[in-house]
Amino acid sequence: MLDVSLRHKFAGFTLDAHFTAPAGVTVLFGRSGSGKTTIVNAVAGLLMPQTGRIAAGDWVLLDTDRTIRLKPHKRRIGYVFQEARLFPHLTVRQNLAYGAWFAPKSAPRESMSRVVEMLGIGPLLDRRPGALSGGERQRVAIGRALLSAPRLILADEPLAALDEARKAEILPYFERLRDEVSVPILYVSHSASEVARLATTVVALDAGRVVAQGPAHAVLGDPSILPTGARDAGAVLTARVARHHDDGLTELDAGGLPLFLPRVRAAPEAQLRIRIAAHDVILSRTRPEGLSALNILPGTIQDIRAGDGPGTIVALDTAAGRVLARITQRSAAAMALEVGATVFAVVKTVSVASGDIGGGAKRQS
Amino acid sequence: MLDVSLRHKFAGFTLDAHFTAPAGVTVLFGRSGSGKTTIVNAVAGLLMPQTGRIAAGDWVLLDTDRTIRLKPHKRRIGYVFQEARLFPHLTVRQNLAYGAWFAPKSAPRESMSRVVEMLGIGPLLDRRPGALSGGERQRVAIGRALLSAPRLILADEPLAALDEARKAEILPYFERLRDEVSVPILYVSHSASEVARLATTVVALDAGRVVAQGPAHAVLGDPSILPTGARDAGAVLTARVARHHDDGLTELDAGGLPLFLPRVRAAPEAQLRIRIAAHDVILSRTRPEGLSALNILPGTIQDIRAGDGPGTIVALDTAAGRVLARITQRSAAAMALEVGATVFAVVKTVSVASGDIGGGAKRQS
Amino acid sequence: DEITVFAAASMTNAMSELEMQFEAATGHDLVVSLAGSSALARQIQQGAPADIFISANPDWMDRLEQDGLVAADTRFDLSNNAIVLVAAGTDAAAVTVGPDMDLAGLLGDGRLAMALVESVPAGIYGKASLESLGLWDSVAPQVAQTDNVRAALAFVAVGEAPYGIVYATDAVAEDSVTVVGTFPPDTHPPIVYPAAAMAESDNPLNQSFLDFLRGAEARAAFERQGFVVVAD
Amino acid sequence: MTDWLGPAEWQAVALSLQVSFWATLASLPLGIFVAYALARWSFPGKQILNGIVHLPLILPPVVTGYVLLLTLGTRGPVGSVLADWGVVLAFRWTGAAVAAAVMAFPLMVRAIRLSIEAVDPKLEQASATLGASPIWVFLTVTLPMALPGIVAGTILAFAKAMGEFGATITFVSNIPGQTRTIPSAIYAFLQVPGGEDAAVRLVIVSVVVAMGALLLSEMIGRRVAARVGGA
Amino acid sequence: MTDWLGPAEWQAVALSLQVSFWATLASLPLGIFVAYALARWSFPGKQILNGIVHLPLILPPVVTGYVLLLTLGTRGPVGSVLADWGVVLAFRWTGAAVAAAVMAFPLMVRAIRLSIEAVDPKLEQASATLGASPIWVFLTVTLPMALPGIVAGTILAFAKAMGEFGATITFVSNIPGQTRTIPSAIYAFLQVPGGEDAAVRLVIVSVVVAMGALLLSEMIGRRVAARVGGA
Ligand SMILES: Nc1ncnc2c1ncn2[C@@H]1O[C@H](COP(=O)(O)OP(=O)(O)OP(=O)(O)O)[C@@H](O)[C@H]1O
Ligand SMILES: Nc1ncnc2c1ncn2[C@@H]1O[C@H](COP(=O)(O)OP(=O)(O)OP(=O)(O)O)[C@@H](O)[C@H]1O
Ligand code: MOO
Ligand SMILES: [Mg+2]
Ligand SMILES: [Mg+2]
Repeated sequence: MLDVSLRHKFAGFTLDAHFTAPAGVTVLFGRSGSGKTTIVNAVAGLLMPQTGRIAAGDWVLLDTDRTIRLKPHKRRIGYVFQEARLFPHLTVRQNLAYGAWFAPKSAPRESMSRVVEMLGIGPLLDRRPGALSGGERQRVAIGRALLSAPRLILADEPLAALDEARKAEILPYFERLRDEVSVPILYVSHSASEVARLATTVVALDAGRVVAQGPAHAVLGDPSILPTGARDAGAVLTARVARHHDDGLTELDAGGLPLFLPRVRAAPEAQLRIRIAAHDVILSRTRPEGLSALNILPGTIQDIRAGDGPGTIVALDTAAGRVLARITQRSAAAMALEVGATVFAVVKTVSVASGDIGGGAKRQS
Repeated sequence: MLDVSLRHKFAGFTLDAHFTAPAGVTVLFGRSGSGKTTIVNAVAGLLMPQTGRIAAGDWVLLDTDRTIRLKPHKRRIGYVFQEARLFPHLTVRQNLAYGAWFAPKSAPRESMSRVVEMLGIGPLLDRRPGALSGGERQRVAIGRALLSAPRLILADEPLAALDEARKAEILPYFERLRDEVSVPILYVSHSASEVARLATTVVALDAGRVVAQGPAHAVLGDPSILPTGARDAGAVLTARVARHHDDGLTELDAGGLPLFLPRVRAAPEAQLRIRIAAHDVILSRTRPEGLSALNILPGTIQDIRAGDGPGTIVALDTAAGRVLARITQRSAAAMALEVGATVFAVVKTVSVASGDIGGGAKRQS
Repeated sequence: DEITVFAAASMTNAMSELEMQFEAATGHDLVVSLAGSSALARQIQQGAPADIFISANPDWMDRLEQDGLVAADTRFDLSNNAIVLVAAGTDAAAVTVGPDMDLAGLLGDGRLAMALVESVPAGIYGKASLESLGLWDSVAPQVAQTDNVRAALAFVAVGEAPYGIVYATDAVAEDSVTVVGTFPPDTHPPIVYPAAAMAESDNPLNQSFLDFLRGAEARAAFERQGFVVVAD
Repeated sequence: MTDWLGPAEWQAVALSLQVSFWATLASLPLGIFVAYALARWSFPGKQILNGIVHLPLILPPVVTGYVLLLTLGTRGPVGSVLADWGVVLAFRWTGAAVAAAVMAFPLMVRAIRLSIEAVDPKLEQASATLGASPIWVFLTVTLPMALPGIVAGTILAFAKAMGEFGATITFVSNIPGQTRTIPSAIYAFLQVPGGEDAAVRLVIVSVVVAMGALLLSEMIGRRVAARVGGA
Repeated sequence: MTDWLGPAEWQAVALSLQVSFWATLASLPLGIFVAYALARWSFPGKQILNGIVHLPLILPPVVTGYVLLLTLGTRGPVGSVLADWGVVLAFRWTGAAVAAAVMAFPLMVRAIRLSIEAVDPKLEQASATLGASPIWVFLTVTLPMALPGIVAGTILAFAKAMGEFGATITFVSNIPGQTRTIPSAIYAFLQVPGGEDAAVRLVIVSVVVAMGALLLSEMIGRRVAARVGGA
């Protein structure tokens, strides 16, 4: 439970942000220049805000009222910077080992070899950062932070420089950190799918102020408060792994409704969080037949909200939870949708992309 | 028409790439560390490859056989670096104006005010780069390159640090450059939607070698050669703007088939390129009724190719062109799909996200 | 045993001959520190471990005496020297040094190279001579002063200055200058190198070294270097 | 004030300022050029150039002065050529300035070179891609970014020039109003018993001047650094 | 070889190396400390410290030597205290080393300070977030990244120490085997007729030694820079 309350004025920008980051991953979400890096720097102790308080329980990192300002090196933070910041005079291996040096002997540690393998940086270990590509640098930076046995991880767009496949490989690691190591993570991202997958809590920022905060499904489910617009709206559901099928699909049980996903590496009975983007949902008045889509969720319309464009967000109450569909106003009219009506949400199995699957709090792997 | 042929050895990496970049945008696409930045640096003249030739017609930038090695400043290249590289001692305004200084007076120029407005950096003009956020820095870097009146633009993941909304604002500018200014653009990207939207040509790289090159629709349509995997497969179609409807939709004519999109800023009769991601397509054996999806394309199955996971890519021949659908093998079996069968592709209007719409070669705006 | 002598740097050659002779004759070690007389005197004031001081400048020896740093009854004037007028080149015409000498005319718009006329002994003596000959005022604006005699000699040797005033001992060894005249000894205070034992030194060798300095061997050595040894 | 220092001393102070100022200013372009060449180029004889630049630092100043006298004196190989062009250094303040410049040169070059080496070549590359020829890259990127070091090096050289004595007096003697700088005057005072007071007064003047220059350079350096910011 | 230089000259060469080596080595830690303080801290009196460090550069060396004589000499306020502890500098090679160190100190500090200022504070921040206390940040990031400048500054100081003369001879005189360094020996030779040849031989020795040191520093600097690469 990290309480953050900050006020800081730059020449042309004022940060005035207050939020609480519970256990798990708190994603700071907001447009370029909205103050995300500034907040993260304040938590790391690299920026001393004019006034503010940052504390996790009785571990007080900063309290300008009581003039407590913990030095950065006493904060035990693993910070993945927006721009790598590798040590140019050290090899990749030495960069990775750097933080472990300073960590208390008793601190729980990641194994170097595991992190190296996960990040795919084995062949780079003896090089120096000068001879790495942009993405390689960022992967090493992630490894360096993870290996410092931190009490808190700060990650400022750690995956922005990576390709989709690499992202898909590294994201689960952050999930594992969240679920197993229980290190709180403050994560800056522009990407709704990253947010949905990782976030326990989302803090949406705009021009230095918190415009929304809450559980991922609440914030992402409300397009009106999403600073990045309706394109990122979607629902986050919790489901239980029912069984794995031989054809590579995993069947989930979402409040009694079956949901099919490409094989998920999770044991039966595990709880998963999945994201269904609003723009991936098709609605039908009747139960559709002969479609390639495997997932059909019946539900009742709770809310219809027209957006600024030609779109409408329709919120359904299904047995699996609240599901959002982004459809055109034309279709809504043609289908005579109204609150209370029963409709079927058609979700393509594969549209529940793996990037949107996250392990729930109790997931075992 | 830029011919690039390069061979260069680093300690642990060999680049051996040959490709031709026709007019328009050529996207270098490939995983982290595959050699994209190395190629771009060679074109810019910052890396002198051991052997190679780079030429656009009789404008020879490099020819190691004839020992021609044009100096970087003679190449008139607008290079947006992977890491901004703004001049820290100059204000944002001075950074932007820097290249114009050196450009021949006769060179066609962008207007500063237009670029500033497009990039949303008006309020930053009198600041220095030290006081900018990561995304702000990258936007200024884009502006600086655009304003240098270049004969060739190199962009190394220019949008990676930007949020979706900002990306959506800046992408059209690159499109406009491609279409109106007819400056050839070599563009490095990890993002399939950026690729689909911008690319005239795609050059797919893996481990320093070109594994595929060709028009965007061909490369992106073939998941087997996509270095980033099937997740990025999709079809790129060309369509004509038919009319704009009052409810905010634009109707396209794609080979006689109507396609509805959220309002596109393009005059009727304009040619558009649109992307339909394979995972956004649902197949149906019968023409579906009562669905919220407005776009239904009848077609004949050309090809069914099982992927490595539980998925299958089904290629349809429709009047609009080749369309790809990524569905589960289970559905394919259940629906008894086979080559030659007639099926209906259901495409959600809004799933053709604006990020996937691109102006065709003759687009007017 | 060992005895430490602080000697004016212009004695360098003479001292190295004396060193060999003394060591050969007595089997003792002679340690010679060579620097400007002013530096040596100040060091002695600050407690330098000098047993004997040989100054090029009587003023500094006077100063040490006032400070009570000179052992009673050990000071004597060691050797003598002359100052000469040198001209650039090997075949310069001799001039008669006297009140009628047209030094300003000889110089033309050239410079007269001298050691610092207010503070370095050779310069002080040279200025005194010129003054007593009544020539000083006519040449003063053309004097180029240096921090030591050798530097003044160098100006003449390279032809930068047509004339210079230096010690006779310096002039003999320089091939590219000609001694064109010698200043009469009565035009300047006697050029002497006072030597004395230091009050704070209790080195038993002091007296024997001072005696050695006065001896025939030392005298011969000084004369070989061009000094004129002061008669007791 | 005028009582405190006699007119001769004031003359020495003014001359020292003049000599140091011109010594520094005139050697700055060459200093920057040499520093750049040593920092960024590789060419045959680079180490020799580097060595020559450093010689005045290594040699006792008297030796340097003597070498200057032999080469730049009116009869010297270089000096005679200069004399034909009407440039006479011997016994002139200009010669004092040359001596001071030569002695201060290694310090200036070292400082400038280090700060040029610290300029990120990636920024120079960016400048080149934007169309700047090497000379423009240098003028618009390298030079302004190395400015703190250039200022530091210049002031250091100025301070050194203010203190230079051995080479100056050996090369151009000690002529009031022409070549009697503060250090020469101090030296003269220190040679005679009782000259300490006058020497101390001149020491104070030169300390005050040099400290002022240092403070100025710190201020300029800080302002430049602030402009460049944490980027 | 032994014929070429007499035993007394060899003694001077050996002594100069010894004096310069220890002068440089012993002042290095303090030099790094002061350079760091000037580069990264702000504290009252910073400009005064900066000024004091630069004094030996500004003052004629004779004055510096005289000040050393007055303070560190056996009768001086500091020297007498040191003498009580059994540390005698006056007229010993240790004193020569102190004089050389004091004269070389500003050069060392300047070079080190510039290279410390060139270390990107963002890397130091990264180090701190990884748990390194300020001293470890310094040891593991600042110091190694500033290494080229530290090497440069050290060699510069060594070269200066090899050439130092005025302060040395004024402070600790010119005693063979104790304080007669190469420059002092050269001085003595230059004071008398016929000493030029021996002086030239010693000049050659000191040039060779200092050039060797410079070359070494260039090589080390280049190797370090290559290691750090274009990052
Ligand atoms: N100077 C160098 N020495 C050795 N290897 C190098 C050097 N520069 C780059 N490489 C290697 O060359 C490969 C290609 O690098 P490049 O920067 O072109 O990759 P990239 O495709 O741009 O990757 P990214 O998307 O991560 O930026 C990488 O494996 C990198 O480690
Ligand atoms: N030192 C500074 N002086 C003045 N303004 C600053 C300074 N540092 C940051 N800013 C401004 O503060 C705002 C927030 O910056 P911050 O780096 O926190 O943004 P961000 O949300 O991380 O953006 P991005 O996604 O682009 O990295 C920006 O508008 C930026 O220009
Ligand atoms: O060294 Mo002296 O004191 O000029 O003869
Ligand atoms: Mg940021
Ligand atoms: Mg790259």
